[in-house]
Amino acid sequence: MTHAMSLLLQAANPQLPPTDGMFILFGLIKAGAAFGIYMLCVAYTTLAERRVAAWIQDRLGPNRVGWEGFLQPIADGVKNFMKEESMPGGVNKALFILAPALAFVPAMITWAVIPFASPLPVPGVGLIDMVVADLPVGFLFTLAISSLGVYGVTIAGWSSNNKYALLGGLRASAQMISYEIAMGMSTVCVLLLAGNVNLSAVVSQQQAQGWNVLLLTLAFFIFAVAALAETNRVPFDLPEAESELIAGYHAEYSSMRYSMFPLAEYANIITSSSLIVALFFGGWDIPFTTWDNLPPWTITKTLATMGMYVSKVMFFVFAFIWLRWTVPRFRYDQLMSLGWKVLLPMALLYITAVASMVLALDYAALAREGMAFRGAMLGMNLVFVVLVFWVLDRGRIISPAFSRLERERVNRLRAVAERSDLLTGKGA
Amino acid sequence: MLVEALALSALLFTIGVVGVLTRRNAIIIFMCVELMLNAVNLSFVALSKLYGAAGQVFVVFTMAVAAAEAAVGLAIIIAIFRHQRTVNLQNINLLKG
Amino acid sequence: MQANQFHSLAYAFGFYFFGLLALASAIAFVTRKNTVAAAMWLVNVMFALAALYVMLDAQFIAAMQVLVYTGAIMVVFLFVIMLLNLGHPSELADARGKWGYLLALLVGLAMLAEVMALNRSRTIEKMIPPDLAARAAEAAATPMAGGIIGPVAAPLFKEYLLAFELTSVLLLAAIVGAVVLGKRRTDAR
Amino acid sequence: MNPAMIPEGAHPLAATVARLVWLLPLLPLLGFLINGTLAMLGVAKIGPADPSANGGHGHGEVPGHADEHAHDDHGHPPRHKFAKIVSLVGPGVLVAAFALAVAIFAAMRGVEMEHPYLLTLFSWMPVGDLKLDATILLDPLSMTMVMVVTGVGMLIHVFSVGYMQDDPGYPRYFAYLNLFVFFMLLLVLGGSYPLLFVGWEGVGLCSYLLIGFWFSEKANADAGKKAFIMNRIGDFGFLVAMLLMFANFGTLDILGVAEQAAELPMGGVIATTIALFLFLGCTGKSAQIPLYTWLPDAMAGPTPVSALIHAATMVTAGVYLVARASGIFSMAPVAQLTVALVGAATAFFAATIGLKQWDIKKVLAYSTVSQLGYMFVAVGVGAYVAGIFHLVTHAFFKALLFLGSGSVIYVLHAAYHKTHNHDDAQDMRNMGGLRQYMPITFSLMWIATLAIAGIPLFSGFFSKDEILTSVFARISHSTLADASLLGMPGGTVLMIVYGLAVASALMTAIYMARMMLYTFHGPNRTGEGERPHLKEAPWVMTGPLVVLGALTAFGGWLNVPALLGAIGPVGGLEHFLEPVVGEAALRTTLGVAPHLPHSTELMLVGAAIFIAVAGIAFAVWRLKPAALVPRKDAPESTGIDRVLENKYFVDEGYAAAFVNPTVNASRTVLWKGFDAGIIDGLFVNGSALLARAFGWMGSQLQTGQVGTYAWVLLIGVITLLGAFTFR
Repeated sequence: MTHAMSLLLQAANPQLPPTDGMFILFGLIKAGAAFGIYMLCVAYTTLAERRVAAWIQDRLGPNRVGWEGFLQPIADGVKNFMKEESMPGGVNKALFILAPALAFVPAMITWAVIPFASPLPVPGVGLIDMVVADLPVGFLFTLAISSLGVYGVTIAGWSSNNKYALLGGLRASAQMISYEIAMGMSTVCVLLLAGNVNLSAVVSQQQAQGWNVLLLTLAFFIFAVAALAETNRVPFDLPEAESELIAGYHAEYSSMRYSMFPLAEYANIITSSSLIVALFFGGWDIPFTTWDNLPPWTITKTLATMGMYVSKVMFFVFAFIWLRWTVPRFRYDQLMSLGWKVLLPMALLYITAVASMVLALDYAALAREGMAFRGAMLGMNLVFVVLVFWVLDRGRIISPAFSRLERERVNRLRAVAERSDLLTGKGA
Repeated sequence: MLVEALALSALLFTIGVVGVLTRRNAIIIFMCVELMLNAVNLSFVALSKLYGAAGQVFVVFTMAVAAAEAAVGLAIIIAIFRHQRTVNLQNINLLKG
Repeated sequence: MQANQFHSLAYAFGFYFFGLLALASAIAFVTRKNTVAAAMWLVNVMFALAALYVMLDAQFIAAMQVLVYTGAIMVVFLFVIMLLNLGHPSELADARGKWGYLLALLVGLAMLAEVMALNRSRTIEKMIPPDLAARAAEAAATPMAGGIIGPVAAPLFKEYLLAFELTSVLLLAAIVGAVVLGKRRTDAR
Repeated sequence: MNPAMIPEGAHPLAATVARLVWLLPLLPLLGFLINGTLAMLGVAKIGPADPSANGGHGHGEVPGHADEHAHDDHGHPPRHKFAKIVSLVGPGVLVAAFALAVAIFAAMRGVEMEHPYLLTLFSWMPVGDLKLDATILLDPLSMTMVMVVTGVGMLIHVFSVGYMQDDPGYPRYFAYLNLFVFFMLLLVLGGSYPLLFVGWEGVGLCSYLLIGFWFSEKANADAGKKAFIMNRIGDFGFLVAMLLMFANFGTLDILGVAEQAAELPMGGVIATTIALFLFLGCTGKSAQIPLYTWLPDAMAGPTPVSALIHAATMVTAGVYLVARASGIFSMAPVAQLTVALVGAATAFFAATIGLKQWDIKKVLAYSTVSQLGYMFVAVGVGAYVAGIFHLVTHAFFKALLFLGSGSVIYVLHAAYHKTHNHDDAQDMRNMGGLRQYMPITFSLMWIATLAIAGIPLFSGFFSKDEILTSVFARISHSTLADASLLGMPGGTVLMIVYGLAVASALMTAIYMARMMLYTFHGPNRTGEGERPHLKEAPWVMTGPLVVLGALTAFGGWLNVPALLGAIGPVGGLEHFLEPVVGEAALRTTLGVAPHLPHSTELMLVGAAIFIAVAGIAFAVWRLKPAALVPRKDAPESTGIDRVLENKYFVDEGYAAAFVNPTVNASRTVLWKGFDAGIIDGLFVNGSALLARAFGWMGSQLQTGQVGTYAWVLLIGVITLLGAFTFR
């Protein structure tokens, strides 16, 4: 016992790592807390979605249950639990029940390796990393686990014994495989700069070098599009397209089993946003300051960085919702060609360019943190961004000739419309 | 731990072999082959504790080969299915001498 | 060192747990009639193996195992199974007869015995290099450049660079082959 | 020099620009890729548009040549559509490579070069015990070669821009030339014998491609094939040498082999065998007896190619190899004596043939063979620095001579082309009196002639004199003198070598003076119609000539002998190369620097000067350019003249001794008897019958059931595994 005491005393310095026992204890505490907060966030994202959708569509949305509808998720949960569960005939029972869990769990596990604040010094215990599990291969872990999300959807589609569900499942698996590759490739650039697959290392690299979104805008762009596609949301919601497949892979589900799928979707949104923040927006880094990155660690710093982190993630969650209620759905072949013919080649070319650049700069013995290195990367990034947007734009905005043509076309249409009184509303 | 890992590897490999011998569904047989590859990977990783990271490097190669094999093999199975409407190997004997 | 004891206990528990899980899942995999169910059991085997890799200090390989095998290869398998809709009763009854099973079991046992005997006759102690402890200590003492995947990446891109490059050619060939095979012949003449 | 390996990063050169040395071969490779792509993109009609094409071998009318003239009457034919890019890329990469080489050279001068700089690029062949890396070996020796290859190569590339400008295969030409430089740099920079061999074979390939550049004519294609096949015979020797090295030393790294060779017994069987087989490789590549006949035929290629490949660089690869493998050669005095004797015999033999050749390029070709013999004499007697020194100076003056002759041929051809005359533009009997038309070429070629003849203060004098002195010094006090070759004491052999070398020096002076006299002096024999068209070649061709002329005149200052210490720093090259070949050279001379009494040395130098002057004087006295008649009016020669003009009938001898018997035996015994009877009858049809029978049996086993196959396979595996387990 005295031995254990001495171990405890030895680690009493809050700026040092805790002992093994404390490490495990706090790991459990972190896991529990993170799980609870995560579930809460998922629940409230559903509310956010509905309120934001209402706001975009100029209506009110659910605001009756509790203050401004804040108890709505709970009411929904209760409702879902109370509903009758149906089991269609001819389903493969085991897989049918397994599928919702398979969809939900990966999104949640992924979140475990994302650091969300600067280390917290706990008096008498030691320095606690503000990440549930600081895996040495954290980044590969996120990639690996997120690649499993497809199972839930596919199995759900297959086990339902329903043609539409099967089609939805097939679409989902094809789509997720396609975009996963582009997603993985886009992050290779981040790893090239970080030189490590530990997400904490990626965050600290960005603290030293500047946010990756500035140096690797194109990678961020590809990653964001692919992440959007991975969540199966508009404009990539082909697997559940209501107008074509009724509800796709979850057509046969009801009550709580059904609501696992939307929950998984929101969980995915949060996880994707967190990943975007961790990989491209400096994680918990507070921009334009350095005091938050340096020891000694204090509780204030932890709280401030966590606040920063949460606000960043919230912004991206909002962006996901915003996109859903703004953009129309792709056609399936368009979706496939975007993944395979645009994003993937772009990502590959970008890797080549970034790798060559990093190699050249390293060869020139420039320090990674130095201004010259960052300036060169930034310059290349600017060139690429301009190039890509010029190509994507196909001259509609930037090239004056084309935009003039476009304007003429619009004017002509407008003239036609005026003649038939469609716009003025005077006609029939 | 090493001995157990190697034993497990041997067991998994044997299960894969038995699967190949007893099943007739081409896809299942194919998956059995994947299981055998996995078993070999396990011994590579286990022995890499003794002989350094080269074993892990070989696992990476195995995975690449497995991926290539899966792509080509499944394409072949799809082609066969299109032709014969079955993947039961008992009904596929075009190679009969 | 209580903590270490606790660690090793947890380690041993995890090792046996996942090992037995892999074994059980593998047996379930070969005996399932339903193709999708079999595939899911195989996924389970691969997961358990990934966990074992972590126990064996091969975190990178574990991540790759999940990423490549579970996340890509098995998904493609599942995809093909669903595409061909192999739930038909005639496809389900694919196993051989009783004698076939027995014989296969015999062959499997013989093979297992041989492999085990091979393991034992060239005992593992003999395979352990004499300076293992020194090597391990040295490896632990030197800081790993590039995190945990540095030690795997170094031989991959130095010693086995040629093989690595050739693998990319292999993958390219596989892709081309798959596309050619999978393509429906439109101009059948 | 104990080639102790020091880690890559620890070498002083690692911190300098020298770590970019991998760029050196890469640049020409890049040029090759670009030019090759352009050549493929713009495939043009291939035909003999080169000045020397109609004369190189055929000596006469070229069938269909008149058609070539028809479309481009008097005007310039249209240049290749990519000519501009190619003219930029082809020489451009060489300029860049040369600039890099100069920078590396400067860096090397700034550091202590006690150890060679090894740069491992990647693991090449990790096969069992053989672990080969792609390693670049940068030391003074390879640096010297790199300077020669890139420097002279650059000048010749520039010259080619003018010389080949109207050729339809312009991009293809530069692609080959760049590829050649790539392989040559690989050869000199390769850190292991196999890598060196890659370069060795690569330059052979490029030589073949360039000799047969105008392959639409059979003679040219045949000349290419001849070069290729003769080189293969030599390469066989090289391969055997490498296998022996691996068998005995277990390594193929140049440094590793040198280290292990030093442990061998002096004059032992292993070292001697390896050295002799290596030398067999050298005789092929460097055109020594008995494998020399391809080099004169190689003149069928474009003249700049002759200058670059068949005079300045590739053919000297053998000399480089002997110097590179000096660690082995110095352990095998018998092999060294062989090398020296073969070199001397080649020098003498080729010089005699050179006396009576009429084709200007053939004269230079035999002169090259002869000078290569000189170099082998030098490296054979263990005077590696002298050999390399002569290699360098020879690269200067022989490139100058070839390019000068090229510009003469170019001008003559242009004149004949204008008047639709089909006379031979390479025959000296059609030249004469070109002095007044081409004054720059004329003066520069005289400089080169004086240099090769050994007139004091020109570069050739220094190097040739050093070779002769070294041979003389080793007659009395060296491992060579103690050894014996075919029962003859080494001292006697060296005396013979010395005698042959001196005799060929005399003949060198004579035939070079003869060539100059017939080409530039006396009345002009080109023809009335053509005479107004004779004029100096364009600047892009004369420019490189001027640079080479300067190098030829002052190249001797690279390594001034102690005797003439008054005119400059003594032994620059010697000090530079000392870390590489110093130890091996000392081993041959029994551990002391070779030293001759001052008077003896003075006497030798005096004799050399006398020989050179006497040779030229003899030529001027005896030969009367005015008495020559144009080729078409010349009578058949007789007697010894005829023998020399036909190169001792060696080619015919080879044909009678080797080629024809082989062909005849193949036709009667091998084809009709063996092939048709036994192979076709018994083996082919019989085995087909057998195979069919077995196939029928086997097909009965093929159930087509994959499951069955798996069973059979598994049972096989279990059996094998069982045998392995319970053995």
